[in-house]
Amino acid sequence: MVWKKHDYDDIPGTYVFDGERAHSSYALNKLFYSFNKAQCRDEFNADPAAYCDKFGLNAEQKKLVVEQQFLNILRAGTNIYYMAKFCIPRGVSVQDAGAAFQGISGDEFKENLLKKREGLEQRLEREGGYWNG
Amino acid sequence: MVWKKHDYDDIPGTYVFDGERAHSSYALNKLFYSFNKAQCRDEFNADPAAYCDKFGLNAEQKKLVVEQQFLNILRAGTNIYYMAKFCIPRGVSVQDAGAAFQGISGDEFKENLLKKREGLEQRLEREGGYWNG
Amino acid sequence: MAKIIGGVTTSHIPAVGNAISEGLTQEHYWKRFFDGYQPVKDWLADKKPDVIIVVYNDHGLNFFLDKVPTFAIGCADEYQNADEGWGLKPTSPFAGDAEFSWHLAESLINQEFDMCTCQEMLVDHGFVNPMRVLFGDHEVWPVKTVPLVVNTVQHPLPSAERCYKLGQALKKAIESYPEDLNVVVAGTGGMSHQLQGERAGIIDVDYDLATMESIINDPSWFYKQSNAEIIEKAGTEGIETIMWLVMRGALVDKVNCLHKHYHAPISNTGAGVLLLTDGTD
Amino acid sequence: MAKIIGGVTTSHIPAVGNAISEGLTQEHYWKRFFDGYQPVKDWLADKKPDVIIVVYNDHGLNFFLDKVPTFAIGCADEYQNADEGWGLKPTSPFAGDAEFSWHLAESLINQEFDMCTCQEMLVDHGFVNPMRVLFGDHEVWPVKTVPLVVNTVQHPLPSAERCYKLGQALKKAIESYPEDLNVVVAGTGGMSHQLQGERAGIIDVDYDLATMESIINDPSWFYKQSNAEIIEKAGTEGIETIMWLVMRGALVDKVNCLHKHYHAPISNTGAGVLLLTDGTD
Ligand SMILES: [Fe+3]
Ligand SMILES: [Fe+3]
Repeated sequence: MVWKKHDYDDIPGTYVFDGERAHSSYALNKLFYSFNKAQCRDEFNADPAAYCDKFGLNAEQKKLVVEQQFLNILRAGTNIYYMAKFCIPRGVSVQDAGAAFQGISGDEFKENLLKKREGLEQRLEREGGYWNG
Repeated sequence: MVWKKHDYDDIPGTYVFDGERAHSSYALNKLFYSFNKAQCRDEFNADPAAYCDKFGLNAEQKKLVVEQQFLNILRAGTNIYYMAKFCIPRGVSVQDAGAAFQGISGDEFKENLLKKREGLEQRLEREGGYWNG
Repeated sequence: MAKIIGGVTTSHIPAVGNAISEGLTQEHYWKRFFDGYQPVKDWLADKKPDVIIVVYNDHGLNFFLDKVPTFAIGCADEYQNADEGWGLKPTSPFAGDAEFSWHLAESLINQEFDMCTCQEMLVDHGFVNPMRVLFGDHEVWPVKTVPLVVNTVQHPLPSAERCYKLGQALKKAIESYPEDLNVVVAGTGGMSHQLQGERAGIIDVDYDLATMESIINDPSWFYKQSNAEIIEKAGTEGIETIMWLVMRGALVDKVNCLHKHYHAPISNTGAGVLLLTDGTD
Repeated sequence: MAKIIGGVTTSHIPAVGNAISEGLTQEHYWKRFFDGYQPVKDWLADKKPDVIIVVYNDHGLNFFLDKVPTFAIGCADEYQNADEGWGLKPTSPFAGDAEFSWHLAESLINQEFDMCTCQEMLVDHGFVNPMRVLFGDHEVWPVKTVPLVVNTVQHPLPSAERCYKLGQALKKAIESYPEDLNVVVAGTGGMSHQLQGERAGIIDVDYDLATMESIINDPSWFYKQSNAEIIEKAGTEGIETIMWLVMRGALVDKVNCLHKHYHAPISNTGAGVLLLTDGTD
């Protein structure tokens, strides 16, 4: 029983969805994957706890899902693409989820993204060859 | 629209399950694959024609399945492993299906197989190094 | 014989599809991003390719974690889009070319690429949004398609260099098909972005522009990087950009860049558009 | 470090499982076939390997034709057997070693084998019958398992040589695992048989014995053949024997053959059993 270390383990604030994480969160991801189907979403909404049991979630995982603790669900190792099938229909965007890791709002998160494009047109002008509006 | 020719096309009496065959028999194989589940077997048995429609079989394919024309089902390009899920529970072994291609009985087919081992122990004795009973 | 008439790159993020569906493409936030596609749309409308091979990753629609192929190829006559869990209306289905797909699969497997063949395949936003942004919306799409799926979700992923080599093998596969088909290869996804962790919100314009220049003129700069190095720069989801290398590997060494467009941010990402040909046009 | 203590080959046909379940192993038809396994069973009982990697093909239980990976590897803590459509009672589940499997998957993908990773996987008779014939029946199996699935059903298949190279990469993967594990690799399937077509009923003793000698002493004789050449000799289902090359590639060049057993016919097939080690025992 040896989970291998990886180069990417040392990148701060970054969780790579590898075998170790996928292994621990398999039941959670499987539950979220089922939400591709409307009938599964309805079945979950009718009785979230029972639906968690059906997918074999442990007590801790079940609590996170029933209480919709989106950030902690991500911390439990789930994949963001699978989580999105749970949080987006509940009004929590992927950007909101990303923002939560930094303790800021979704709007602040979006502003930070916009800041990264400041001076983009001038920059591309200097680079040359770019279509530039 | 070009199905590629293959070296194996020239081997007589031999049908390799390649893209061309799999493409034409996809719906048939999918129906047989469903028989892994007991509830699907039951559903088929209750109304074979309706079950064929559910899997999108064309009229010809449907006729073959409803009439249990095992040999023609194989000739229609299905894979023997998928067909086995249909014919074995109906008392037709894979050996019977193989025999049907030659117009002989399953028992004759088995006898032919036994003939191929005649003198096996002596042969292995000559080769040397074999466990030999 | 089939031939590759060009390669394109494009983002495939969900927000692009939403913006099209909601008629927002000329709104301030989106206008520059979408306007930058017009020359590629015009080129495609002019060239009318027979087939587009769309290189993308599935985000949990057709593939779940029970079966994650490194490389998968659609081998069907038709591909359906479907609800990814957000209740969006699927697009009309996409025509495939099963014979061509099977030829590609066989050639790739013979060249020691261990493909997963898919005779039935749901295509998600990673495939659909490139089609919508490159061709506009259609009841009957004006081109046949081959979905080519690269795992960029469940690590270990193929290396950037393996993706480039897949492209090189794909070129041989395409060019050995006896029918006269004009083929475009689209590399989708990226560019820099990270959706989760305290480092969420990465957009690295420098790295993105360097990647675009590399894709045009010197793909080895990009493909010599390890996945950990790319993730460190481009983010955990920015790693998707390795799929551009499949497109690039399928082109000639020296390409002609007909169009180059970069915009950021689109949703969480840097977005790059390239139109590359073999330089004979 | 993990090390490979031996390689075995075995048939995996359904009839073998049926004979065990029905208590027929000492009946005339079966006795010689089963008795020939005893030295391998004794060796395994003595060596008590920690893990067995079972190389087999799925026959339509875990994989359908919508997704056929060339090479797939189980990455789970447990693998369930299930009804294949004949109503047979499944065996008790098999323990996996997810950490070891993920290490193998990563090493193989880094060595440019485009694996499909499977975190949930039903194992069919191709896996179960080798386990039963090598270890006997158990409520709790005495060894952990890694299912390694090779597509031998939906052509195009990997070449025999690609299978051998996979074995060579598997050896490196195993030997780079830091935990002290004793590993056995089992190549299953074959030998000559053809289930359908007017040529059904092939058993080619000459070819089978030549294949066994090749696997022991000169695998290149076998792996230099194209799949069409192997099918011509061994039959459409006899092509399964290419999976033995995965096992063989994982061993040293010069092996010690501790046991060699051939029997025919079993159901439709020639059946070969080998026990190979690295010659230091
Ligand atoms: Fe994406
Ligand atoms: Fe088999």
